[in-house]
Amino acid sequence: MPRRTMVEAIRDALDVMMARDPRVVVFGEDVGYFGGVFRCTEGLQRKYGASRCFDAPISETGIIGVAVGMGAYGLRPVAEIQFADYMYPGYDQIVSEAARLRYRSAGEFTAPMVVRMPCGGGIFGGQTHSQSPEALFTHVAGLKTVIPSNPYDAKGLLIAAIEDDDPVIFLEPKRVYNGPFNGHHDQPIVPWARHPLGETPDGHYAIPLGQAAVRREGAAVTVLAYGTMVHVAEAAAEETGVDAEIIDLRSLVPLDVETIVRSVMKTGRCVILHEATRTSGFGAELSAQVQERCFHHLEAPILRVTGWDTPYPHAQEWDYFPGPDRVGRALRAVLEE
Amino acid sequence: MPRRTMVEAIRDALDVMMARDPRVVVFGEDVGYFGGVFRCTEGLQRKYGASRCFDAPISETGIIGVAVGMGAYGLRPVAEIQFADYMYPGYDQIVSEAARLRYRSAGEFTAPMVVRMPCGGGIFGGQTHSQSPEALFTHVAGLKTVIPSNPYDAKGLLIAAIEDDDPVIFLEPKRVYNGPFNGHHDQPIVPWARHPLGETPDGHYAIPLGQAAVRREGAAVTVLAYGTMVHVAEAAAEETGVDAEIIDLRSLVPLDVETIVRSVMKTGRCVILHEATRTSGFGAELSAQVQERCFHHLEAPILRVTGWDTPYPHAQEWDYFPGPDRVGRALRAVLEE
Amino acid sequence: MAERIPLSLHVPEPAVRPGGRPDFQYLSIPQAGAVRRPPVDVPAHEIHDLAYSIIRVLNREGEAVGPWDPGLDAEAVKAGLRAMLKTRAFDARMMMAQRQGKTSFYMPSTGEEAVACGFQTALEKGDMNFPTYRQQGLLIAQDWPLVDMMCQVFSNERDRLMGRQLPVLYSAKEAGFFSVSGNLTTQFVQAVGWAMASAISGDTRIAAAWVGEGSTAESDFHAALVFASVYRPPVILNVVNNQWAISAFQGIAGGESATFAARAHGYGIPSLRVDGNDFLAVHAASSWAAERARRNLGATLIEWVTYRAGAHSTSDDPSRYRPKEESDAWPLGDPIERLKNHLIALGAWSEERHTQLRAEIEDEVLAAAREAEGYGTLHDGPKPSSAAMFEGVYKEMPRHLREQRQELGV
Amino acid sequence: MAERIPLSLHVPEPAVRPGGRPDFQYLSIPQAGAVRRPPVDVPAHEIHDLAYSIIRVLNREGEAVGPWDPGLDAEAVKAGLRAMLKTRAFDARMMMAQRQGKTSFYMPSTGEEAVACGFQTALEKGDMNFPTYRQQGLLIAQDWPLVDMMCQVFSNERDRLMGRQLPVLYSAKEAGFFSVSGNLTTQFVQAVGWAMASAISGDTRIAAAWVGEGSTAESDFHAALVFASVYRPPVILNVVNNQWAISAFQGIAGGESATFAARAHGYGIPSLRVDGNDFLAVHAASSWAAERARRNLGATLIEWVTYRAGAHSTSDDPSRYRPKEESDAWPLGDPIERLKNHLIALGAWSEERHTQLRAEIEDEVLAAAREAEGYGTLHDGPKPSSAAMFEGVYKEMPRHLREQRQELGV
Ligand SMILES: Cc1ncc(C[n+]2csc(CCOP(=O)(O)OP(=O)(O)O)c2C)c(N)n1
Ligand SMILES: Cc1ncc(C[n+]2csc(CCOP(=O)(O)OP(=O)(O)O)c2C)c(N)n1
Ligand SMILES: [Mg+2]
Ligand SMILES: [Mg+2]
Repeated sequence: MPRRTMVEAIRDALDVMMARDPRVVVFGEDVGYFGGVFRCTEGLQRKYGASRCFDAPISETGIIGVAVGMGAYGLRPVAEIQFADYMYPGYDQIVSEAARLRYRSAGEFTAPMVVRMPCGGGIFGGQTHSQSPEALFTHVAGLKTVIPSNPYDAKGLLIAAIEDDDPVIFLEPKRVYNGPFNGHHDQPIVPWARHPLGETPDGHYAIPLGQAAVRREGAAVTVLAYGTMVHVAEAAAEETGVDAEIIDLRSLVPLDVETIVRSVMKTGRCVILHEATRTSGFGAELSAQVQERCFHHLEAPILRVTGWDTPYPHAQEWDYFPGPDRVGRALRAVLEE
Repeated sequence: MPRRTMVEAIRDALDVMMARDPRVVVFGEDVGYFGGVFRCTEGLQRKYGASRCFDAPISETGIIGVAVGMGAYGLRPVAEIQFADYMYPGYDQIVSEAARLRYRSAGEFTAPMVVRMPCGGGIFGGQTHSQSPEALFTHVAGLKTVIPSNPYDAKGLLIAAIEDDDPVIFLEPKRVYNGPFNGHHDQPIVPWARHPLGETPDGHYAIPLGQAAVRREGAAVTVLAYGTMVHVAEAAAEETGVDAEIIDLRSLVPLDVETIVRSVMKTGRCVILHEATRTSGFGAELSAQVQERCFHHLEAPILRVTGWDTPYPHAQEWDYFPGPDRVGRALRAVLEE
Repeated sequence: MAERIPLSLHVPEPAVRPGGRPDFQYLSIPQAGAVRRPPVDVPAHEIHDLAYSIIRVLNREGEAVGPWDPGLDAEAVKAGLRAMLKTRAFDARMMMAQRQGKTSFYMPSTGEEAVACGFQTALEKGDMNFPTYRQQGLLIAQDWPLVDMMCQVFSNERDRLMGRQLPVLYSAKEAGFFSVSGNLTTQFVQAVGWAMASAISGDTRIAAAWVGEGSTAESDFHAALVFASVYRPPVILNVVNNQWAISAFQGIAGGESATFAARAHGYGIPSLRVDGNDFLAVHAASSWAAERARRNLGATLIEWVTYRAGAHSTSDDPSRYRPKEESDAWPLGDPIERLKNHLIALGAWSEERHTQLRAEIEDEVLAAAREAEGYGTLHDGPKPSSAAMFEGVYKEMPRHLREQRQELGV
Repeated sequence: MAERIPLSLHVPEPAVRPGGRPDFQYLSIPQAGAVRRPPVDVPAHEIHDLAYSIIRVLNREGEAVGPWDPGLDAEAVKAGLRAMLKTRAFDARMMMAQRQGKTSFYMPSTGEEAVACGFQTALEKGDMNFPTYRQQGLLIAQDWPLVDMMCQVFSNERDRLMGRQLPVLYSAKEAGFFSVSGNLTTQFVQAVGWAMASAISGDTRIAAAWVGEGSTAESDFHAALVFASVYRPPVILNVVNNQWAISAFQGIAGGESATFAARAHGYGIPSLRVDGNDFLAVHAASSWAAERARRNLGATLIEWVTYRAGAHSTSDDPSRYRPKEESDAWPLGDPIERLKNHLIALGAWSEERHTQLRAEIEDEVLAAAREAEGYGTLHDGPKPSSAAMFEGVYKEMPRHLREQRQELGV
């Protein structure tokens, strides 16, 4: 089966969908001729023409706003926000418009659209190229929020997102674009070409939104993770020898509560990981739900290992990033209870 | 002691601070000559002149953006966003700028400013005059988020917010502007003039940010609430006869963890209330922290009573609003565990 | 270094406040017929002057004059008159209904009826308006059922929006009327996106964006102009300058310094400034812009100069911030009166027929209101279901909403 | 209904792409000295033509000509030349340092040095710039210590920003240099706010806002113009049109349809369009705008026409989207060469002295780099403390951050 990096997998998903469905249009800053600063749209303008893949002015509100209009018309816009850190000027159009259009018009108008945005840290990008704003989307009724951790999922989830009739926020953990970074920044990363999840079938396949994947079975503790943190969790489990069950959520809304609950019922312990700032991060919601649903099965407090409640610093990248050591400590801590 | 409505208390706080500190300037949509759509700034332009209290163009990003510049200059801007539902176009300036200016400039530049915004439901305002976006602020490092539930606190907290050297989001639950609405929409509300917390001393007083208030002592269950929901909690406790300890958080960041933990250690049970949508609401953070800090004292799952994960509807206002019946059911439910 | 004079802040103030004498000197009004009519393919920079004048057709005698006279026949004029009268009567009835507690909120378009009613005549089936809350005239001019609109205002069981939306935030796809948002100006750039989609699809349909002059200050106004300037999609960008944005006069949006029509120039977009109380001018300018759009010549911005004669909404009391007499002193007059006089001047109308038409329309509106009230009002009678609150957040209801619906027990 | 022709989307494309021959025909360049110089209190609408021309002082012979000739003496010109040379040398050294792994990222201003270096000469102590990442010249022109800037670029132990910020996002309050944001255009409206604060306070200081032409599409550009139009604060609104925004040519920001200087017209703000590679023109236009601001006449927008000769940043490879030769073909030339020729024409300079000055400056920059590297580079040597990561989020560290610091154990 062909091996792809996550960038290639995303590009392939766009290619497949543009070929299948003339309603799919792709645009954003630098995405046209140049193919995007992360090269995710390379070649698409040449293949499908400038009116289906084009550069947008540097206006995130404009990009999302016109996507809403296009969706209402009947197209399937896929907009790229160059970094998730830059989505804020478009946040009103996401929250007040895309998310509520179906509801407020009782289904007369809808906003089937995908907003792709590279997110997360680990690239020395400083406070404006490292953010993980997923919780700002999960709080908003009407949005779906998806975040793949590998090329196979990236392609299948992106195709599902484009086919979805609701607006989908599609977060791309850029640190794993080229390989499954596990937080050991001093070690070379394995490229996706040598990782089983780099295998991505050609053509069309979709991974339904709302289904988590169990990346590693275990009996001692459930680890809830997504994006880059899935790989960090795997490293931490391996290095500590803790018999952790690692769940890659893949979709935050809708959330695969069944898989989570089944696992925590089994392990009685839960550690939640994310890169975003802790306070009001998505980990809080996961923690709240796990204790609501599994209270009588819990044998230790649910722990969160997250980014600190500071802006993402530049020089202190590895003090900020919740790497395998911090995760490992948490795994041990919940077992000691 | 003089009695004031919450509107009057807020106006008085602004008046006191404008008189004491020439750096305080007040502006926003309709706040100048007219005195604000909720009348919170009435008379201030006449008293302090148009260059200290003025109308702003309808641009929330402009309002927050110029406030950041004014703060950096050395003024103490107090900006009004007409409804919290309309803050989204200014969200980038809040999150990316006001919240991070001190940090990123290592203290060379700061954004001492207050952004006031009426929030919450209960007024048949539909989806764009009823929102409670507090969690979108609490997730952001560098912001303080405050929400009073009564005139006394509103004045004292607003003065503290204006004196604070960091940016403060000051949420005003508009449903209690004129009286302590407890969710019984079919009953007349007591005006603040007949409520002890309508008593607001003249002149200057400040309530430190980060201190919760225990509104009702109790031994059976801890209720965490803020804004309008404090009054709903009181009604529910009274009507169910549950011996609830009701904590009015007043400030969400910084959070008075001590008071919360002390109470839950005592009661072993906790119910969390807010009007905002449930998923990733501030209740999730409270729930996560309570279980992290009080795990071994908890005798029942922590419950959340919140707005539903839908846009705020118009006709179904009272199905949406988490009123005393729903709160009462939760109080009973945690006791039955 | 030279001694410096202290700086000071300019804070715009309207010419008068309550108690003062209405003063519209800031508005310079050319004679009807005085402004030239360029061909629709004129380059933007050749018509900059049109952003600083006012296109007018109806003169004081009620005659249609000058190059913008669309030459409408009496039947078309009558249809316009009827639409405006109906809009006014509808507004009056709904204002009253709100005062009677039948709904929570209402927003009239009184004094501005010619803008929406006239504009709609330039559109075709399939075109899409992205309106604000003050373009009910677009629906009424198409004879959209009043009962349907009223059921939305009353949030009753027949409300097609299932009680979810604030009154007046209609949605009527079939009528080319996009779901109105409570957030200002978001629709302006969405209209540009819709028009881009039409162009991408090789379609022939055009879009119309709407915004109030106060709301031009919002970000999405700029985004719309930037995208319209870059991609030249088939869209008409309407700015309704009714002089007021709640309590703020147009100077607070920058109207002291330049016209809103002139905003287009920096983007290379042609613009017109038009007497919005002159039904014929509205029809003519709209048709000009629509023709540009249909011929793939791109966007046109139109500033409609009008006056918000009523309150901003039922929550507003304009006498607190402007003289009560201002409305009567508005120099462009009342759009209904002016069109009536034109029809009389054409010899096709009389005061008697006018009175009769008004009565007919009032009856029609009253009957519609009675019918709509029969389906319930906000606090009385049949209601949209509670379960409807959980539906339509997504196409399919996800688990967490099913659980929440169960929790509510509906 | 007439048969309709299918619509189509216009997607702007630059005249050439890699492999093609550079083509700047879209830029019409007047003779140096050809544009009039109005008094500073001219009303905005009387100088609309200045937004469509280009103010230039230096002619092909290196002479300063026309009404905008600021008549700078040789010493002032030399200071400007030195500042530009130093900026260029600084950029070259930091680009190299990044390639050597001493930092993560760098952004040069090569080819645009005259804009920032020339502009700074119009400011006074206490005035405040709100720059982008490409105005390092504002600091260097003030002889701000290169070591200090480099320590920021290296995120080392002497980095005044404690390692928190991406390289080049300097902050230097003392030098009137506002903390640079990684989020585009936010500073543009903040500058307006700062200027409003100065006016509210009866101060005499003025602000300068900076933005790239690509970033004018952002919301805060509009917000800045609206607020500047309404309150008339003392601010200069600089748009640096270096033709490119990463891979997007200026047409993607609307530059095909009108000039960026013209954007000001719709807001009633006077604007100038200026040869940004002509140090004398930069000085003259900046001084004109600063004078307006200081005399409480309000804002001025200036479009600086220049060219981004280098890569967008160390992450960029411009040969993928534009011809390599484009930079040399840029019709407004190189700002350093042009000012050097002027100084030679003045009889105050020679090629030899120039070569010598360059060598001196390169030594100075190299010495600074050595010193800065001694304080550490991103991955090597002394670093800002880990604890610094938790400080300064708030004025006082709240409990939850104290707990988190303990959790990290620092
Ligand atoms: C984003 C946003 N900010 C503020 C408001 C509150 N608001 C509603 S209408 C209005 C005034 C709009 O004035 P204008 O654009 O002139 O339209 P008009 O009401 O005159 O038709 C304001 C400030 C809002 N609805 N949305
Ligand atoms: C809000 C936001 N969106 C996108 C970016 C990514 N970005 C950084 S620089 C840049 C191009 C800016 O071009 P221009 O304004 O012309 O300035 P120049 O780089 O040419 O000086 C982009 C898109 C950003 N930093 N912030
Ligand atoms: Mg208006
Ligand atoms: Mg540029």
